[in-house]
Amino acid sequence: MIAEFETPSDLVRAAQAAYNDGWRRMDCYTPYPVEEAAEAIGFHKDRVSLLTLTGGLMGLCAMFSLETWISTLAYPLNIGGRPTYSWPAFIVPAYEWTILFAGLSAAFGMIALNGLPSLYHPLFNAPNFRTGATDDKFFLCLEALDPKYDASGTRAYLESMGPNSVVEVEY
Amino acid sequence: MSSEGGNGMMRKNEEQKALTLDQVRTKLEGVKGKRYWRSIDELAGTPEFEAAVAKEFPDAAAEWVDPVSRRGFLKLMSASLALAGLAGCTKQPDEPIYPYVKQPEDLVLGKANYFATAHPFATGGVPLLVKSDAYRPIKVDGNPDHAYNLGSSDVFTQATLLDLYDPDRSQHATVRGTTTEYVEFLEAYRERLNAGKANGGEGLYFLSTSFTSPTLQRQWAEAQKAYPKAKLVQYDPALAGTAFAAGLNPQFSLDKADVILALDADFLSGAGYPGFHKLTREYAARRKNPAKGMNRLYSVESTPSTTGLKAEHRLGLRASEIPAFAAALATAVGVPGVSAPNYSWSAEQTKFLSALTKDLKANAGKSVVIPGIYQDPSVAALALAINKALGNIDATVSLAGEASTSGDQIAGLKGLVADLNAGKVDWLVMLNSNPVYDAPADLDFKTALGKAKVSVHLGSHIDETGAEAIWHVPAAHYLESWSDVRAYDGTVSVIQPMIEPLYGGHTAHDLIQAMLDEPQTSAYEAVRSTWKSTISKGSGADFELGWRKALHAGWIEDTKYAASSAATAATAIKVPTPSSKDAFELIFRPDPNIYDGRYSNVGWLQELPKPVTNLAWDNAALVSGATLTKLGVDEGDILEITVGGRKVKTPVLVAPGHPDNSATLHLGYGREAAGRVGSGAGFNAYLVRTSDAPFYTTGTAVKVEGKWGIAVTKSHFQDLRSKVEGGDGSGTHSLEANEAETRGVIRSATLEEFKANPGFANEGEEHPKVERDNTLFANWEYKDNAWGMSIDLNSCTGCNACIVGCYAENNIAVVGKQQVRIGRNMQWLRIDTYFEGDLAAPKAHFQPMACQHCENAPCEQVCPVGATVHTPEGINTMVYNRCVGTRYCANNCPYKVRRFNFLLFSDFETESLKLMRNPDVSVRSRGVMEKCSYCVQRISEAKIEADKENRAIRDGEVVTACQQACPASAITFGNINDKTSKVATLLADERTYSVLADLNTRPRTQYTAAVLNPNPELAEAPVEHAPAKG
Amino acid sequence: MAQIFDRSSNALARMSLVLTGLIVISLGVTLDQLQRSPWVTRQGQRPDQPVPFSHKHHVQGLGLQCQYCHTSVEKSSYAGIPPTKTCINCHSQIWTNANLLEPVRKSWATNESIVWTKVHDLPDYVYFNHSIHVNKGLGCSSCHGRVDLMPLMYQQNTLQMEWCLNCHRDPAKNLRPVSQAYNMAWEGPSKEKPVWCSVSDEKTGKPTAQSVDCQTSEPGKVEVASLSMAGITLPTMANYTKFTSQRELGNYLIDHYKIRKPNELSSCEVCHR
Amino acid sequence: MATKDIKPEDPRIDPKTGEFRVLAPGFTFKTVTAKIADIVLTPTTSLGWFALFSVGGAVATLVIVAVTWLFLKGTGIWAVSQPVGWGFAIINFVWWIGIGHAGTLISAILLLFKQQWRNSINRFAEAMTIFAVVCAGLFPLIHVGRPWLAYWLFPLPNTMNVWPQFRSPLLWDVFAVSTYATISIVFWYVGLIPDFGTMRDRAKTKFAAYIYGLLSLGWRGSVRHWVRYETASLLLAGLATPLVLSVHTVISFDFAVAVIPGWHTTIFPPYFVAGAVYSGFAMVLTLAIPLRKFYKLEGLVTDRHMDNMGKVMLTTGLIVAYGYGMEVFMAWYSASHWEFFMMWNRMFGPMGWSYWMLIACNIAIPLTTLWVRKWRTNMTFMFVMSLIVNTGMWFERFVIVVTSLYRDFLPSSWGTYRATKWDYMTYFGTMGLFTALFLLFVRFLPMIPMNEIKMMLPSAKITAKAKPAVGAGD
Repeated sequence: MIAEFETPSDLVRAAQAAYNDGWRRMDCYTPYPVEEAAEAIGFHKDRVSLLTLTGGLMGLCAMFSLETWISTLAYPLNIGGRPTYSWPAFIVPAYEWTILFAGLSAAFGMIALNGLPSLYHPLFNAPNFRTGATDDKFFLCLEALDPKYDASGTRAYLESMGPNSVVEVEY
Repeated sequence: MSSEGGNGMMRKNEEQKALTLDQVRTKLEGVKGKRYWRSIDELAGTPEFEAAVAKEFPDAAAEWVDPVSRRGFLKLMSASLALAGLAGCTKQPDEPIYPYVKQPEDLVLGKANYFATAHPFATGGVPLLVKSDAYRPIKVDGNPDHAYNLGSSDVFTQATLLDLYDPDRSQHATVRGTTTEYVEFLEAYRERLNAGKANGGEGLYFLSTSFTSPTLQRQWAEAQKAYPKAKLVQYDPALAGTAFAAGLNPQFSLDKADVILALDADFLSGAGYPGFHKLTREYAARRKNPAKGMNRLYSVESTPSTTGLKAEHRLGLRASEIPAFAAALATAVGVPGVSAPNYSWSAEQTKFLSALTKDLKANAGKSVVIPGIYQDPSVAALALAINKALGNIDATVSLAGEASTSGDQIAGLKGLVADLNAGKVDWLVMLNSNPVYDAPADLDFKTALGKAKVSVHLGSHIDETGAEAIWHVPAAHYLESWSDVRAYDGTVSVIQPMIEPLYGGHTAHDLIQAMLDEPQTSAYEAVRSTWKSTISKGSGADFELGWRKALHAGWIEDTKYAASSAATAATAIKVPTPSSKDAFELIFRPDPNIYDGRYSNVGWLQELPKPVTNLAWDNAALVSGATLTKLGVDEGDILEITVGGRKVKTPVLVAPGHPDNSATLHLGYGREAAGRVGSGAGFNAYLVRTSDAPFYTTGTAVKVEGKWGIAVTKSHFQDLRSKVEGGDGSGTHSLEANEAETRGVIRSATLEEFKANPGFANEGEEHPKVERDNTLFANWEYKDNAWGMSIDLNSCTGCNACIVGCYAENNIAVVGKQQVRIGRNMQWLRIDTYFEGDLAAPKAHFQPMACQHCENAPCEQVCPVGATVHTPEGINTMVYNRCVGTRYCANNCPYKVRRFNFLLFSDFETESLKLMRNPDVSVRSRGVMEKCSYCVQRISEAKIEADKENRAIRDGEVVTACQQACPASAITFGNINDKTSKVATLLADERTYSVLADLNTRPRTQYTAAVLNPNPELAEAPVEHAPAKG
Repeated sequence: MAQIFDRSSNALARMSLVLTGLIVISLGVTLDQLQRSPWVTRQGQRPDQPVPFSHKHHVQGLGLQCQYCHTSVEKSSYAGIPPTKTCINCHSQIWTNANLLEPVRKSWATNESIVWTKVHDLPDYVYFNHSIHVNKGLGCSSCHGRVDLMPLMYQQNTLQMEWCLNCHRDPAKNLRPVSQAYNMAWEGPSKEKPVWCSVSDEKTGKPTAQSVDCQTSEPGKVEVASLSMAGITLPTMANYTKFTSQRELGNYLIDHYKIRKPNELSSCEVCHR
Repeated sequence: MATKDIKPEDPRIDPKTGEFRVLAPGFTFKTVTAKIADIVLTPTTSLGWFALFSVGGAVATLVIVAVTWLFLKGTGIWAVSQPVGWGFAIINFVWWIGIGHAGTLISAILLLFKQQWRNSINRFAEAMTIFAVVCAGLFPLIHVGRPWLAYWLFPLPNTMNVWPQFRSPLLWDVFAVSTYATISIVFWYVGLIPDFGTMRDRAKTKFAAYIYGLLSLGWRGSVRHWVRYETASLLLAGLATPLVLSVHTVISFDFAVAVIPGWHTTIFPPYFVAGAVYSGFAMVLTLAIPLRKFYKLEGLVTDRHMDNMGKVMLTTGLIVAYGYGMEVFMAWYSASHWEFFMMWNRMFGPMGWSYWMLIACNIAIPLTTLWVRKWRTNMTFMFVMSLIVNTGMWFERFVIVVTSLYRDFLPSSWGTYRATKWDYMTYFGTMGLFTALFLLFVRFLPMIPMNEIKMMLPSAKITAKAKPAVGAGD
């Protein structure tokens, strides 16, 4: 069951209210990030940063140990009289790989945690969703899985929040 | 699998060496591809074709015209295919093995043999020891046991190897241009000879280069008996008209000489001067340890030469002034009956003369005056007289016995031409000579030749003469045939063939022998019979034994000239008066690289930067800066030089120290039928050279339109910087030299300075001594061997022998003029020449510069794939097959000694060149960096032998190619960890310094600073010369 | 507006992402394996030869020594391919008209080489020297395998750089007494088959092989056996050391053959110039 | 900065701040979407686009011809020689990479600094980065002597048991540039995902919807997603910032680590980075000015942007100028003969002209004029200026590479450098390639991030109680 709102403010208030009324299986859909809405439905922390950190560390260790192994163990050579373990020179590639791995884990982590790709989604069945959600409309969705859900009651409940429209979506 | 496909071919050779020579020969003839290239080459040679190309691709045209890169250009498709293959990492093709059918007993495949022989050069034989790999000569070097050259050699000798394998050598006898067989010719020849028996050989003429072979002389003498009326004319363009050719051949020994005067004698720069190897060695020997005193060299010369530039005191005079100067000197030292033409000498010249006279007198008996062979005969006579007056005869000069007496060659040639024009010449047989190209212009030999009923040309190439002659017979190279020759001191060396004639060539011996009773006698038999008596006599020696001994040793005992001080009768010496001061003089000299033109088609020599000028691939009118200004031209402009109505167009180039108002023209260029390399290079100076003035004359020079793209391998600018900018403000010095001195690249002192301060070479902040412990990280330890090299700048005379030796040893590619012009020449070793002081009267420093094998090598650190690394023995080794070609190492090399294969420079097609290559060295392909390796292949060989015998490598067991060739033994190589080794002691010397020491690269190659021994009287600053633009 | 994709597409999309990853990885692995495969290295391939020469027959069957044909193996970088004469020495007597030997007779008659195809073909920029290997205690079979069991010659090992380095970095695992170099069946010492070595006067300038004496039978055993009947036991010769493992023997030979250190042996210029 | 030179009633001025507006008034969510998305979604392509594209494509073919010839013959077709082993290839490489930097700087650094104005230009700035890196990346690959072995620069297991040599700055480049390329693309794509969603939903044809749908990975704007998305892009920005600084630093190491006078100097890293940004912003202007003209985007890419970019150029230009000054000063102050001669030779040697060219284009002209605000907001002026600076920065690299090499330690081995037609073909070819790629981007992707613009609209403000939804923004 989704309700379409005109402005972000309306959405945020509606969401806040619903959350306070004990709804949990709910979500908001907006054309651009609206942090307030996220807070309103009680979504705060995400694990992307953690993933990134681990990724970065992996990159660092991987490259630095590779370099050390190659120049001291795999084929130690006298390069212009330099020591085989020339750590200052090894810093640069290690540094680059730290960033590479971190960056990739950030991006793919985000995508994975968001459960993307999900090319098909029930919401797209809603007649007004795709015209608005990525353009200029703001949606609040109360899901049928929520214990408080019942078709007529929920509709009435949403109506009460002054949306442009309320639509029930086939799951 | 790799782009060293080139060396794929190398490898194949290692098996193909097992090919019988017949097979090799058929290969050489048969190869379709080869014919194809030849024809393309011929086509591409024609002007129409070049014009067409020029229209098509304006800037590629140069490439087409340039013979070497033309080859590369044509190979494009094959190259690209190869590339595709490589990119796809396709597998190597199956390689065939050709084992012998019957393998010679003494042959161990993969191990080289060494044979003694000699190089019969016009100015005397050079005893050789030739390295032969499965009976293919692959390296020519001096005979280390021979007293004359002790293993040293020179550019010509080294290059004869490529001359042997020159793909453009004529491969068939021809008659009127159509291919025929040698026997055909022999038939006709015999017929003529038999016919001639009756009239004593009337109308039978021979024209040859000087007979250096005693056997040939004997054969001719006998032939003359059979055919009294047959005529022999000997003509060597570079020697005709010299006192040397006339038979005057005094022997100088410089080891006892404290004062040396060179009267236009360039005895330090190459085999062009008789006795070069010995003279240079003895000269250098007296300069190796200044503490023990050293000799002093004065030079009076008409064109700047390494001799003059090495000299403590040099006086540049126009060629015609030198006889007068010599006469003045003679009178000054008190030679009786010399009438010096009165001439107004400048203050500087007078000063020089008086100081010189004093010094010579002071060192009577310990001095020597060496006359230039390209001077008026009077100079030689005067020099002899002066030496006699100084009591140098038998001390530093000995008058040798029978020297090569080919009489007055020019008169002979004139006579021949007269007879030709008079129609007296029935048969003219030309032996190894090319008169159509190199005869004096006034004789117009070409037309005269047409008047001979039958003309025969025996030559290695179908050259200008070969094309004109009716018969052409391919000549055998000296490495292909039996003969003999006298060295400078008269010692006879037997010339033995290293390989069967590649193209079935024949020698003068065969043609002369054909006139005798047993015409079939081979050169081998002829040589044996010549020396039978000599070898057999004495302690009843068995001939066969003695003969084998002679072949093995490389010379025949007791054949030295008997020193006969039977002095020449003191005939009144006629001294020509100098030409008027404002007359423009032209000096003709054989080229330092290709001599009289006989080596035009040898790529190594064409690409070799000439001493002093560093000019490659061309000759030029060499003038002084002042003359350049006077003529109103710039370097590279074109002059039209006129001598008595004959004209030639020449590029201009400044030779620092050249006398004003005169120009030097080197002979040997402007060949039309030299081959793919030599044809079309430079201009032909013979066109303005006449029989009456073979070595200098007067003429005029005017600027004409256009530019002549000359390839000079080293930049030379005048230092026009003010003092503030870091210059010296004089405006007359060389920018490079001034920089080189400020940067401590070149360090030198006078004997006094040295005595006062022996450590002069390692002082001041620009010249720090290497502080081994002054380092951020631990020094790398070199435990077993640590290879190092010491180069004595006091000994090096810049004669270039080392460079050509390096070419041969390391399979270095020839890149062609266009590439040299944009700085892509591939020599691993170069001789840096810095002109110190006023460019009008400079002193020069010659610095051989190759990879320095720095212990802290900047190149290695920046190679992303580790293609250049240090070995445990401290060699900076270059792994060609690992190189991807980023060129970062070359950029980061402070010495700029790395060479990159920008294009496919190595020739992977030409069959004959494959036979020449050193099988122990990869032939580098396109896109690979290369550089001096300290001849690592020789080190590895020595190591393996030593390890097999379970011993350390002995000092002197490893000799680098450059060291081997050097006549001055300026280069020493060895293990610096072995404190007793020669190199270690030299590197410990106080005078030893490393170039760019302040970069802390720690070179393994270090230099011994030069010490000069000037005459105090002349020491102070020389007279100012008119500033000139350079 | 309707759906663009149907329900299945989600699963498909994720699957394809995973698959791409897998494909990339497996591609890498395949390539890595390919470069070591016989297809590249030519291991085990038997090229067509003018004469189907059997080393098995000549070595195992007739007991010919390796050097009988490969004459220069101890002297030169190049082991040497026998000239036709070597074949004719015997085959002028036996099998004088076997069809198989026609090429040999032809070569002998026409003085044209028999053109063999190279089996062990190193890249052209590699400079390998047989003599030093043979002289320092590396046996033929270590590189060429059991040639005496090869009816037709083929390449046993990869001959790739990593293979060379494998030994140059640790020669001990392949060294054997020089006297055993041509022993195709040599397996190295073991508990069952120990090896006894002794060093005689080691002075430089003398081939190392001569200063080390190794044997596979216990020195002096004979006497000991014969005398022990009389109840007397003699100590075995003191200066002989007994080796029961390749490692021990290898290290011992490294010392006495003066084998260079691994860093020297794996230095580039050793093989590339 | 004072605004007195512009009348306050000027519509471009935001009365509150007295600054130029970041966005022109009168935009709503809908109009933003329409404005940007429709540029792409219009079925008809303008003739101008085709004209330009075909020109770009034509020029790009030069690269193909030149590189084919190069692979057939070898690097010898270029002017590289002894002693100048590096030429156009490396010069262009550094130049292109430098240009790329502005993109990342705008999208990453300015994001971290919460510079909202960057939102309108970051998308195509990033696109510019990627295409610049593509052009740059071409050069190191083709400039090696044996390109078919270039893969040896990567640490791949092989049968030779040999590995890359990690002390070489060239190898550092490999990692720096490859990382830079990857991260830029990822960052760029992540930024595009929501807009792909929008495009999908506005697409007029099924096919377009399908493609954009795939690319959007089914984005539906859930606020949960948005939160993660925000974190991710913030992190990426945070990573891209040190990355972009490191990349040109590493590239400057190619020179700084070498011993050659004129290369061997510690000032290179900062001066290279500054130079990179300098040229980068110049290139952004070169692109932005025509774009906003053709596509009437003055409302979204306002004079504020021009003004700010002008300021950034001024700043970085001054840093670069300081760098040049420092080089000269050190040449004198270090009392090192090498440095002194190198500087003298750079200025008055045979190739001095190139040095004065760079001084003129990078310092004399821009740093005197960019102070004037009126000129900073004059499009023709800025466009010309951007071209001048790009030329100047190219010459900077020319001076560094060539004039340091052609006369180094040993006077005997001095040489010179004269570019061949193949050098020029390759260089201009990459420009064509760049243009072509960029035009494709403009045609098929939203060149301005809609979601980020929407965030900036006044109507995006969350207010306590409901407000009648009227045209926001004025």
